[in-house]
Formats: sequence, C-alpha cells, structure tokens
Amino acid sequence: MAGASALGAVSFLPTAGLPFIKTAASQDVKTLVFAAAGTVTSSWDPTSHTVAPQITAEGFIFNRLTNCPMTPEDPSEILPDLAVEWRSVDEFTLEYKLRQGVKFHDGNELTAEDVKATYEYGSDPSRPASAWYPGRVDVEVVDRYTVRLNTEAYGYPALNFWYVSSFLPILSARDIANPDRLRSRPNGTGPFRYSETQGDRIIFEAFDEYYDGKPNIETVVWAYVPDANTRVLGLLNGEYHLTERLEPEQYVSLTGESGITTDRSLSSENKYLHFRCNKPPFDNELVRQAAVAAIDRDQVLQLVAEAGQASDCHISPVKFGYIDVPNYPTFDPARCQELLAAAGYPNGQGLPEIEFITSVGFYPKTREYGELVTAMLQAQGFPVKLTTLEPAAWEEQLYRGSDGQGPGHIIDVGWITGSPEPDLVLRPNYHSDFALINGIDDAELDAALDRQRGAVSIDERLKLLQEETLPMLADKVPAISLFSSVFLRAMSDRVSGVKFYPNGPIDLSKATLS
Amino acid sequence: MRSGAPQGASEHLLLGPFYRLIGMAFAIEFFVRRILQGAVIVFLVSFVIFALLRVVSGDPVRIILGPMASSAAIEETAEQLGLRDPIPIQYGRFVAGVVQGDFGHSFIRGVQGGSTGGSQDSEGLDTDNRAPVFDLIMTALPYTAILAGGGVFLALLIALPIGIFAGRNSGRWPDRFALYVSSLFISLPNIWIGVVLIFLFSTKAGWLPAIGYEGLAYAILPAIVIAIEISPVLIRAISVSVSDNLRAPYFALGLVRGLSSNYMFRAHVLRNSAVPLMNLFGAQVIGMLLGGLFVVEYIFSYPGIGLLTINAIFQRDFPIVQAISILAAVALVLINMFVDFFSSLIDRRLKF
Amino acid sequence: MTDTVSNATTGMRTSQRMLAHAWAFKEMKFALGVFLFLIVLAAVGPVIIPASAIDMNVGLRFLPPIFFEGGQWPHIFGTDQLGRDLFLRSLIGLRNALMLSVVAVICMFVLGCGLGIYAGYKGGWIDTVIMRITDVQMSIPVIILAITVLGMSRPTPFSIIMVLVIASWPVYARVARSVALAEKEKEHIRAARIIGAGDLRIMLRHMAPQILPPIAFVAVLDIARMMIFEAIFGFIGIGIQPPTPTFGTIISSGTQYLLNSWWITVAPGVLLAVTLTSLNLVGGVLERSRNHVLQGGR
Amino acid sequence: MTTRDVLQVSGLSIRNANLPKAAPVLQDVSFSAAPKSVVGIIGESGAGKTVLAKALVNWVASPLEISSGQLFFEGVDLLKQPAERFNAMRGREISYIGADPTSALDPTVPVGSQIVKKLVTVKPTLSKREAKEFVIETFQAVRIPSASKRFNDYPFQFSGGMMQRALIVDALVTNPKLLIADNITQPLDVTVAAQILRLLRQLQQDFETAIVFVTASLGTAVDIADKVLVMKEGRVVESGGTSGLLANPQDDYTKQLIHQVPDIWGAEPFHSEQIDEHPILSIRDVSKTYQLADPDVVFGKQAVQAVRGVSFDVRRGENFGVIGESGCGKSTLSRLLSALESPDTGEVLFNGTSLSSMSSKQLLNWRQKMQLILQDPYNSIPSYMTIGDIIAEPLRIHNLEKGNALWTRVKAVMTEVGLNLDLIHDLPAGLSAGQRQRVSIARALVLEPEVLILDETLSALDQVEQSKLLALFADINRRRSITCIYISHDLAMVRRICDRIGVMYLGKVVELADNESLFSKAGHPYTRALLSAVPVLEEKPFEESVYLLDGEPPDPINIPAGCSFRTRCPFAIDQCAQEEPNLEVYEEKGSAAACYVGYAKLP
Repeated sequence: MAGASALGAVSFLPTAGLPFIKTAASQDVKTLVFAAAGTVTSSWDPTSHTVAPQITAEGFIFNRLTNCPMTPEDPSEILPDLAVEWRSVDEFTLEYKLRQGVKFHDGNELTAEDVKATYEYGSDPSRPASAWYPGRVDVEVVDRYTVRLNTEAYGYPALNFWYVSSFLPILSARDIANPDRLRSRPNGTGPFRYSETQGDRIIFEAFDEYYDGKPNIETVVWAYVPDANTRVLGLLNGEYHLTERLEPEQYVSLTGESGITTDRSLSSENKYLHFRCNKPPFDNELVRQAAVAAIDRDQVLQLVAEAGQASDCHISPVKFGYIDVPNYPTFDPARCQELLAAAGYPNGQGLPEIEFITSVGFYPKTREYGELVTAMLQAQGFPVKLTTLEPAAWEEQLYRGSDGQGPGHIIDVGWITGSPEPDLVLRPNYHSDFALINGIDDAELDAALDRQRGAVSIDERLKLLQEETLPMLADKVPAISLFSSVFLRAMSDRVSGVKFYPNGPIDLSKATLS
Repeated sequence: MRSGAPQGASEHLLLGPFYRLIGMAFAIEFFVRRILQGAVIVFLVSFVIFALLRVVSGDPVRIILGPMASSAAIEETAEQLGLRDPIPIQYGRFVAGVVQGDFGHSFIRGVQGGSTGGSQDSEGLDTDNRAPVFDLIMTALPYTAILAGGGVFLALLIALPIGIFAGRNSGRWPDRFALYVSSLFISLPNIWIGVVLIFLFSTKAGWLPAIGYEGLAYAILPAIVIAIEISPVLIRAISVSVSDNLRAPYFALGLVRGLSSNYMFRAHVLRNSAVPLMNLFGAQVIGMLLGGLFVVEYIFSYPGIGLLTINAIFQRDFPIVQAISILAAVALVLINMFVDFFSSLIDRRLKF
Repeated sequence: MTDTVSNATTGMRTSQRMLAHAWAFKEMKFALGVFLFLIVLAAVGPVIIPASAIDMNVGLRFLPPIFFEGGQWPHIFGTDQLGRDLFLRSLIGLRNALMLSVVAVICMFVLGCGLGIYAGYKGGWIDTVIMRITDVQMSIPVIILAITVLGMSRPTPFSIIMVLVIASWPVYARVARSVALAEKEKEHIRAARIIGAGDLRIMLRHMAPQILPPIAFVAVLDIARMMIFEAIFGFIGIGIQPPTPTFGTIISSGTQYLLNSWWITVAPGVLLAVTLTSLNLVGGVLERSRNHVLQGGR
Repeated sequence: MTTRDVLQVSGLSIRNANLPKAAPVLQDVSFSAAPKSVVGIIGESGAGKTVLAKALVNWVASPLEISSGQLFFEGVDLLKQPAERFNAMRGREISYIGADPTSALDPTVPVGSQIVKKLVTVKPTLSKREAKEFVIETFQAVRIPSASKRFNDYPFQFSGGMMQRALIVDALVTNPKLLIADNITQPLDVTVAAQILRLLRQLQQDFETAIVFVTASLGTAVDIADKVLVMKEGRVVESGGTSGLLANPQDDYTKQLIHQVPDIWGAEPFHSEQIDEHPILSIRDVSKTYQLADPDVVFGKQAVQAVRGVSFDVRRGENFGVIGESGCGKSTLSRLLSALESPDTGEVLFNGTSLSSMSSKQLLNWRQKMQLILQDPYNSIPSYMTIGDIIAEPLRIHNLEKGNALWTRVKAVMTEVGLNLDLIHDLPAGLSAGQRQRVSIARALVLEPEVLILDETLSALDQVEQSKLLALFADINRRRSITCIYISHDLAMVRRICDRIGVMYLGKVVELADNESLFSKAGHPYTRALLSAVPVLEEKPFEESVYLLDGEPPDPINIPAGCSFRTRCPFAIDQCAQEEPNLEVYEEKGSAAACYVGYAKLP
C-alpha cells in the first residue's frame, strides 16, 4: 500500500477548533492501546502459522522455556523463563527443569506433560510452523517438573534446541488434545490472557496469577492499524500509546516531539537480495560475485537511514554466530568488470535481461533502494529491469514454484526469526534441500551447513559458523545481505518499563502507564 | 369568442378518462424492460470480473495460507474453497449463493471484520469464521455514502453558481471564468491534489484531519478532491445547457408573450437544463465518482468501499471484489434507470 | 432569425471558421503557446539539460527548487530522495505520459469509433450486441479493472495502454453510434446508397469523415484524461515501473518526504497540471468556438 | 399620422452595431396600421421584414440596434419610453406570433399550462381555474379537436397547424390591440395554411385587432391584407391598398414579385415529347407499415401505415408527378421506388422485373438505371469531398471509368447541368443552394440513368432558381429521353413539368390524372381542396369557401374505416364509411379518382 501508508509527514491533529472531531483517547491509566501494523490469522494455534504480527500478539499470552534477550553484545545470552535450569545431557539430549507453581490462564498448573505435548505436536512436520523446529523431537517426562528433549531417533544433535527453546511457546496439553479449543481460544501462562476480539481490536486482560506478579497494566488493546500515518496520528492525539514499524522520516519527526518517546532497536532481520541460482545468468557464481561487487551498500544504507544498520554477514548481529565476515563482498567496480569478463560477459555484453523484483509498502524504502541498486547494476553493464509489486503479488513471486524456478532473477526480501539460532535463517535459504528462494544447489555449501548443524558443542559450532559457513556464503553469494533492519517504534511518554524483542514481541509485564 | 363542437372530439371521448394513464403504461414498460436489461448487465459484469480474477491473478490460497505453506496444504485448501473447479462451475455456485442473498465470506478478513494474515494451517481456514462479505460492505458503505454525497454536494455547490452565471453571460467574463475554472480543475490529478491538500490544510495549517475516519471532519478534504474532480464536467454542462436554453426560441418568445425573464429562467430554462445535467450524471459523473472514490479513499485511507476494494484486490480477496463489482454495476444500472426515467418525466419527448 | 441563414453561408468551412473564432481568444494563443512549449521541452529537454534524470547522487538529495534557499543550478525543481533532478524526471515523465496517452487514445478512438459506426449503421442484433458489451464494460469501474489486470501481472506500457483502451473504448463507441444513427438518416447517405455504394464504402468514405471530426476533437481532450489515469496508475504502483520516471511514481514517492521536501510531490504535479490545463484550455476554447459556429455565429 | 391609428412607425432604422459600415438592416421604414386593419408586409428573405416585425415587440437583439425612428402605439412613442414600459405592452396590448410554431413553447411543459401561465400573468385577476376553462374554450373556438385533452398535451404532440392555432389563442386571449403575425403560414402545408388564414380573418373580426402580417408569399398577403408594404433590402419600396398595388404596381421590384407568383391555370400544361406507352416502372399494390412502440399499452406496438396499396405505371419518357401534403406517404414511396426499403406487400417492377427478386449484384447494376435526387441541397452532398469527387463517386463505385476518361465524363456532365468547370476541385462549402442541387443532379446523371426520381428536389430553392432548374430538366428530358418522377407538395411545379400526376392522401393514391384534367376537372374532393388552397393571384376554378377542409389528416396509426378522407370530406355520404373506394375512371382521357361521391356530384 504505497500511497496509503506513504505519507511520511507528521501532522498534528487540530482538535481544538472542531468540536465534531472525536477527541478520543481514554485517560484510563490501566488500559494501554497498541497500534499494530500487521494482522493475526484466524487461528490461535501457534503451530499453525509463521506470521510475525501474530507472534507479537502471542508474546502477551505465552511463555517459553527460556528467554533470549538477543542483544548484539551477547547474542548467545539465555535467561530462565518457564525453565529455571537447563543442560546438555549428551549429544542427543537436553534437560530442562521447570518453574513450579506456574498457572495457565485456565487455572491449570504447568507440568512436564504440557512441554512434552507442545514439542511433540509442534515438531510434527505436518504442522505449518514446524519450520521453526530443527526437526522432530521425542520428549521424555522425567518428573512432574523435568523434561528431556531427545533427538537421537531423528539423527541430529539436540543442541539445535538450545536457542530455539527460547522461541517456541508452551501450550497446554489439554488444549493440544482439543484442536478446536486450541484454535479458538489461546491459553498460555503469560502476563496477559485473551479476552475477546472486537473487529480489528483484540482485548487482553492482565493475568492475576502470572508467576512473575500481576502486570500493572490491566488491559492491553491490540489494535490493527494498517496505515503508518494513522498510527502516528493516533499516537499524537493520545488514542494509541504504543506503535511499531515507523517510516524513518516519521521516526525522525517523532523523536523531537514532546510527550513521545521513540525506540530504535536492532532486529533479528536482515534484508537480502536473492539471486535465482538455478537459471542463467546467476547460475554462474562469477556473475553473482560481479553483481555484488557492483552494489555500493553504503549508499543503500544512507537511503534507509534510521531503519537500517550496517552488517557484513548473512545473519543479523543478534544471532548466534554473527561476525563481520572478512571476505564479505564490497563495492569494487574494477573487480566487477574483471569478474564479468571472466564469466564471458565483458562490460555486461551478452547478459540476458535481468528482472529485479521488489515489494513496495512493506519494508521501508524498498522502492528507493531498488531504484538505486538497479542504477548501480546498470552502471556496470547489467541489463536490469526493476519490477515493484505490492506485497501480495510480490510474496507470490518470492518462493520457487513447483517447477523449481522462481520468477525474475533478483528478488528483495527480509528474513526474521525470534531466536538467536542461525539455522532458522541459513538452512531454509541456502541448503539445497530447501533453498526456498534462490534455489542454490551447491554440495560444498550443503556439507558446510550440515557440519555446523552437527557440531556437538556450542564453541565448536561457533567456530564452524564463523570460520567456514559464513565466509563460504560470502564467497558463493547465493544472496547478499544488504544491511540489518532496525525496528522503529514510538510510544507515549506516559508509558514506561516496556521491553522490546528484536523479532517484534513486546514485554508489557513490567510496564506502567502514568 | 365563439364556441362550436370541435370536430374529431368524439373519437377521443372514450380515451379521455384514460389519458392520465398514458404515463403509467410507459412507466411499467420502462421499468420492466430496464430492470431485465439491468439484470443481464449485472450478470455479465459479475461473470467478467469473476473470470478475470481467476484468469489474470495469482492464487489466493497463497495469500490465505501465507507464502511458506506446503503445496499439499495449498491444494487441500484450494479444493476446499472450490478454486480448482472449472470457472463456470465456480461461477454457478457463486450466482446460486448471490441469488439467495449470500455473497460469501472473505478469504482474508476475520469474522469480526479485521484482516487476518496467512495461516498455513489448512485446517485453520474455516470460511465460516471469515467475515461475511455482505457485512463488510455494509460496514464500509455508509462511509462511502458520506463521502460521495459530500463530494457531489460540494461539486454542485461549486458548479451551479459558476455554471449558471456563465450560461447567463455567454461570451462575457463569467463565461471565461467558468472556462478557466473548469480547465484548471479538470487538469488537477486527484492523487496530486489530494496529497497537496493534505500537506496544506492538514500538515501545515492543521485545520482539517486527513487520514482515516473518526468523524465528519475527516470526510471534508476527500470530498473536496472528489468535488474538484467532477465539478468541471458539471460546470461545462450547466453553462452550455443554460446558454442553449436561453438561446432557444421559446425563451425569447416567452418574453415577447409577456412573461418575465426571471419567470422564464426559473420555470423553463432551469427545468430544461436539468435534463442534460441528469443525463450527465448517469453517463459520466457516476463513473467518475466511482473511480474518484477508489483513488481518494486510497489516498486518505478512508475506510469506505473503495479502500476495501483496493485492499481486497491486492490481497486476492475474490469474494469481496466480486460482490463490490456487482454492487457497482447495480448502482450504475439503477442510477441510469432513474436518471432516464426522471429525464423522460421532465421531457416527454425522450423515450428510452 | 427565421430567415434562412444557410443562404448566407460564406466560403469558409465550419472547421476554418471554428479555428478563426478560437484564434481570436487571447487565452487560446497563450494556452497553445504554453502547451507547445512544454511539448518541445519534453522532447528536447532531456537532451539539453545537463543533469541526468536516472543518475542518482545521494550527496545531492533533497535539494529544494532553485527559487528557494539552498536551491542549486541546474536543478530548477530541486532533487528527489535519490538526488535526481526533478525537472528532468518530470519532463521525461511528461514525454512518456504523452506518448502513452496519445497511443491509447488513438487505439480507443479507432476501436470505439469503428465498432460504434458499425453498430449504428447496421443496427439490429449487431447493434444490440455491441451496445450491450459497452454497457457491461462501462459498468466495470476502471480502477477495479486496472488493479486486477495490472496489479496482478506486471505492468508494461502495452498492458497499461490495453487497460486504458478496454476501459474507454465504449465511450467512443456510444458517441460514434449515436452520431452514426443520426447520420445514417441524412440525405447524403441516402444519396450514397442510391448511387450504389456498399456498406463498407458508406461507412468509411461517407459516414466516417462526417462523424469522426467532432469525436476526434473530444479525443484530444481525452489525452489529458489518459495522462491523469497514467499518473493514478503510477501512484498506486501499477503504472510504468521505476526507475523510469512517471508522474505517479514521483508524486507517490514524494509523499513520504512531504513535510520537509514537499517539492518532490508538488513540483512535478505543477508541471503536469500546467500541461493539462493548457491542453484543456485549448480544447475548451475550440469546443466553444465549435458550438458558436454550429449555432450560426461566425 | 392620424391619432386613430393603433400603430404608427416612422423613419425606423436598424443597424448592425458590429458592421457600422454596412448598409442598415432597416432603413427609414414608415407605415401605420388602423384598428381592425391588416397590414401585409411582403419581401424576399433578407428584406428585413422579420427584423421589422420583431422591432414592433421590442425584440431587437444585439448586435442589431435601433439607430433612429419612432414607434407610436396608440399615440405614445414606445421607443422613448423606458424598456420596461414597452415590454409591459408585450403579450397584453401587442401580441406576436412567429414562424416556427413547434419551437415557440417550452417542449417539456404541456401547452395548456403554458398558455394559462401567460394568461394569469397578464391578467392577474383571473384564477388558474378560470384561466384553464377559458383556454379550453378558446381551443375549441380555434377548432382544436378534443380541446380538454389537447390542453394537457406537450408541444411535440401538436402538429404545426395545431400548434399555430394554440399560439393564436395564446396571442389573442388578452384581446390585444395589435397582433404581429410573422410568417405564420410559412412552414405549413397549403391546406393548413389556408385554414390558419381563414381562422385569423374570422378572429380578427371578433377581436377587433389590428394585424401586421409578414409573409414571403404575395398570394397569401393579398388574400388577407387591406394594405401592403413591399420591402427590399431593408427599405419599403412601395406601399398601398392591396387591390390598387396589384393592379397598378409602380416599383420594378413589386412588378417582379407579382410576376414571380406562378400561374397555374394560366400556364400551358407540359407535354413530354417521346412517350413510349410501355411502362418502364410499374408499381403494383405496394404497402409499407412501420411498427412503433405504443405508449398507452405495456409492450404494445402501433402500426403506422405509411403506404397502403399504391398502384400506378410510369411510361418511358414521361414526367410523372406525385403530390400530397406532409405525412401522405410520398417520402416512403420514394424510398420504396429507389429500393432503399422493400415493400411489405406488392412489388415494384422495372422493365417488368421485380426489384425484390433481384440479387444484390443485379440491384447494384439496376442502380445505374434509376437515380433519385433528394430535397436538401445542404445535406444531400457530402461537405468534405470535392465537387469532382462527388460527381465521380458513382463512376468509381460502378467501376465504369478510370483516369482521364472518368474526368472527361465528369466534366461533360458538369457542363450539361451548368456547373462551372473551375469548381471541380472545390469543396461544396461556398456553393449556393441551386449550384448544390446541380451537383446532385450531375451525380445522378453521370450514370446515364433511365429513370430519375426527384424527391422534393426543387422545394428548397427560390422561385428564380426553381425556374432555371425546371428548364434544365425539360431540356434533359428532351435530349436524353429520361423518365422523371417528381415527388412534391408544390402544385405549381407539377403543373409546369408533369404529364401525369398522382395525388396521395394517407398512404393511398386518391386520384391519378393527366395534367390538364387534374387541374381543371379534379375528380376527388381532396384534390379540389388542395387546388382551392394554393395562394395565387389568379382566379381559381375551385372556391376556397366550398372546398377548403377542416382539421388535419388523421393519424396514420388510426386510419378511419371506409374512405380515409371521409372524416374531413364536406361531401361524405353513408357509403364512404362502409368501405374504401378504389380508383374509378371519371373521364375519357383515363383520369381516375377514388371517390364514391363521383365526379358528377361534386359541386
């Protein structure tokens, strides 16, 4: 919705002189209205979707075994949540000791049975969100408050759950036994419980028996407001207290605004240009290398401004294993020309027309840097044609079709996950078993990806990632990460104590509204 | 003055009492014919849109289930929605529903009206839990009605005085003024003037709200854009028909027959000018209004039918697009029918 | 006024008298001058203006127009968010929009008038079928059609023209048909049938030259309408794709920077509005002169 | 000036403010009108008579303006009064009726209510109800049938004649002192025009109104006026009492006008020289009916019987005339004869071959042999083709000539019809009506047809031009021995050129006679009515007082049973209502009329 959400200018609602305009805004200090940019699905089963906005909504309701703050300073930091202790028993076994006395919203106590039911249900490959799981897992109930995750039967190290367990919401075993109930009414252990849905608004009420104490805010209203401008205007006139996904210009304008606090935090998302590696000309590694040498990422970053942060790696700085890869491609026209000549396309002559597909209105500034990248590639002789599509059409073009091919030759996309686990990015994108977008089929790369996945210790894995996998990706460039996304949010200065997660969820359990 | 038995009167003695009914037979025939024709048009329009959506666009199931859904889930859901049946069969099913007053359920929007994102769970798609299209339209329709009504009202507010003044002063400065105004207004693209108005009156001056809808004030700027778009056509039509009618022999003769200029203008010129104006509404203005509403609602994020439609097309929400195109066709057919009927009531020479 | 005016018809043809009458308006000269100047500018501007429209220079982003503080020669309209010269981009947008609109109008004119004359002349079921098609076509809002076709597939100049033509030919068909219906009854058509002219010859040689000029005249004004449609398509994102400049994409991308860099949106729109106003003014004056002459004035 | 004159105009001049150097539109016009008198103003188009008529009701529209003169109405110079004062006279003391009755009232409002509105405006003491009764009464008085029904009819539902009656009511309801009648009979058929004149004469007696009667027809003026003004180029060239002026015209222009009024009975009837008794064209019981929607019945249809069982033969080489008033079916007949439409029943035979049996190729060839020339000089030739191309078009269509031969033939025919060869590359725009008709004639003649149908071909031309073209046709007829069929409403013209004449009424031929018999004996009362109504200066064999009809032809949708003319026929007998009469020969030359009354019994 380029136009609808594109009015980056901030205007101030003139409510004074016009009595018929709704002056709105409840001054109720116990109700917080969150203006969300995306929608939830029609099912409340967390295993039924991979939709980011719903993951944010579920953040209020559910808890996870552990909690990763995902800071760039220490991406691998893990804090307790429903589990108070965890350890690696052997290569195929992890053990978690649960917090005692935790209550579900329906009044039942959390036990090991719930964790078992959740993991075994969620990792079933037929569940749509099973992509979040490293693979199937057997859960052994050691006692009422102890579980063991065992992956031996499925042939991969249990360590793959080390970080993912901070992302997978824990459901009630009773609900899993009753899928209708699971779909229609979320039942978690989180600080807020689902109350009702009114049109585009979802009402959450504070959970009295939350293990970490009842939240200060009584009611959270989750309001779907698709238009960025409306969200900002609503924030300014006090109708909303908190909003997300600001345009960079809005962020800059709001930063100086009295009564408003802004928040800018690095996300777990990187923005990529994927090359379709299974058809000419990008089936040729040299052409890919030439293309990335033509792109001046500094200029892209300048355009994206507040919404981006430089990173020379295929994963975000908040992910486990992040490093500024030394051989990461840089802007080098001379090298670009060399590579082109070596590939048999001196000055780009002989290259077929290259279609570059990007979306408009979903990520900040995609059209702008789309034009920029197009121009930079054209400057080196790539015959590039830009196609900008609205998100639905773009999404349809994004993944490879049943014939293994994807439309166009270069496509712009962001990849975000709620765990420091790097494989949630690497495996679906670069392993030939999946290669969802670029279709790369490189045995060397597959082997490297499998090796780091099979590492039996955290340290070994880190070393493999940083010294083998990521440099190999930087060299083979099936895709290039342009930069890391920065999430821009704003809230009323009446709100305090909010904690933001890099993949979207917001922790309001300790927040207050004055 | 003498009086005599008029010849031929006897022939019409019988007809005399029925004379008043002449209009009735005409009206019955008119409406029967036009409603039948209209039904055919609406039927065809809905089929064209129905087929176009399925032929041109991508697979809505991908949007419903999200991009990462497995192809098995996609096929299962598509089967469930009947999207894999031949188009005529799908259409037949759709028409059967519409005839019973059921316009189906949105693919995307939840039963409470909010949009829902893709759920990759084929079991998660339960169409009965999606918003009935009829309800969505009924929710959006009042907003569009406010905007359309306001736009037309403002357009007439601009066009009537300018047009009549120009028509009464054909060839002199008011006429030129009307030419300038209409040439300028018709040259202002609605997308641009919409943004500029937002910039000037909302962002800079802060006089009027612009985005979304929270109260009547939100309809003012978009209504101005609509008015700017359609007033030039009205200005031209009014000034031309007023000056034509002033030039018509009956006007000058009316003055010579001893009637006042004011009376002739009020009773006859305005009456006669109403016919081309009404026809213009049927033929052009409604079309422009409809097109304008889509664009303007989009620019202003105004929660009416236009925004609903644009979002629905972008999201491949076929049931909504289908229903709205039927609605638009019905509206056009009805409006044209009434325009023609009232035109022929005013001017009995017109036969449709 | 009841004396027969026709005897007094002077040697000039209607079109000549129309032009003569129109030329007497000073605004006609002015508007025509502005319009021609802009066309010439759009044609040669991209060649003679030193800045390149496609090249971007991130260092020269957001330069205001030259009349404002901070403006820099040669960026008359200033620069956009990628540091590109807005004046040049506007001119290229103007050129593209003009070319696209002219082609679209020619196509819809030929298609619409052809079918309209055919329907009006032949009457009967052919007429019914063609007219019902126009009814159906006119009952489908252009925007729904455009977004469905263009938004779902990839918009190209060809598909944009196709959508415009499909959406607009019925107007021409209807007008041509109604004129053809009237024209068919005229004596010179009867005369042509009497001397043995066949249907095709009558339609092409005897009806078309009478029917087309007044419609062609409307078609010229329609170029302006098509340019607005082109801008709307670009704005919604279903027009010609960036980085090729079009008014719609420039205006829409400028909306993000409205508060601080209003000129990105405003300046190209002013150029478009001036072009269209001059074109519409020329059309408006001609239309008046035509009415004037047809009413027996001179 | 005598004080008893209702109107006295002296030295009235009107000029065009935009053309200050041109001759004034009216120059120094002076005349007066006594109460109850009728002043006729006569002149050709462009003489300024309409401008004068309008000036009398203060209807001088820019750029015209009164430059000098006085206009006394009952002794008051209205030009010196404020315009409001003059305007207040209009529709009250001074009434005006114009030439175009059908566009005189708002087409979207019933006639009755428009007249009532005028009445209550000029006579505020009258209630609406009284006014309505009064108007209906007056409608009856001017012989508008079914007056109370017609009161609610819209202007387009009135015929020209009926509308003119309604407007006479409108003008006279206020009992004005002065009535300006501006060309009021111009667009009407002769019988209707004669009726209107008769009505006006009667009313004038009742209302004691002075009338200024403007007309282009000297015959009409003479019929009604006591005093005549002859105008030419904005000036009065002669004026005086009607009889005196006719007997002893002083001015050359007056003499010329008198001379131009066609002689009907005084002229020698025309005879073609080479008539072959064998018919080239036979019309056999031809009928044509059109279907119209019936506004009174849901999905009802009405049948308009345009041509009903017409039969006649046209002999090779003869000039055949078809006459009748508007709506009698002559244009439908011409379309059937030229195979633009085909008859529902019956057939048209050309040299014994039925047109309906011809293949399209045969029909195309046949078109070379039979040509039709149409009425309207402005619309019958395309304005965007050069004159040469227009004339060459038939040759190209039929692939008859190419290159130089084509142009030789075009030039030859242009010379034959009297078109200057310099015009060959010109567009028709600058041509006069007469020249345009010559182009039409040339386009028909270039195919060297055997039969030429002239459908009102000359009716749009003035007298002088008509005479020239008639001479041309006589010449062509002689040289090429072409068969000509004249379809016309102009009795004087068919008298001059036709050998035989058919008279049509309501889609039927009611009389078929040779020229001499028709004009002197006329076996059908309708023919006699037509002849009685022609405005001529000579003595007519059929008296208007005896033969002039009342009312108008019935609607071709509801044709009366029996003889279709009986509802208007002053001599109808019982038998006429029973069945439709057929053509019966009534005299030795073979002239036939369809009338039960019989030639012998007509007065």
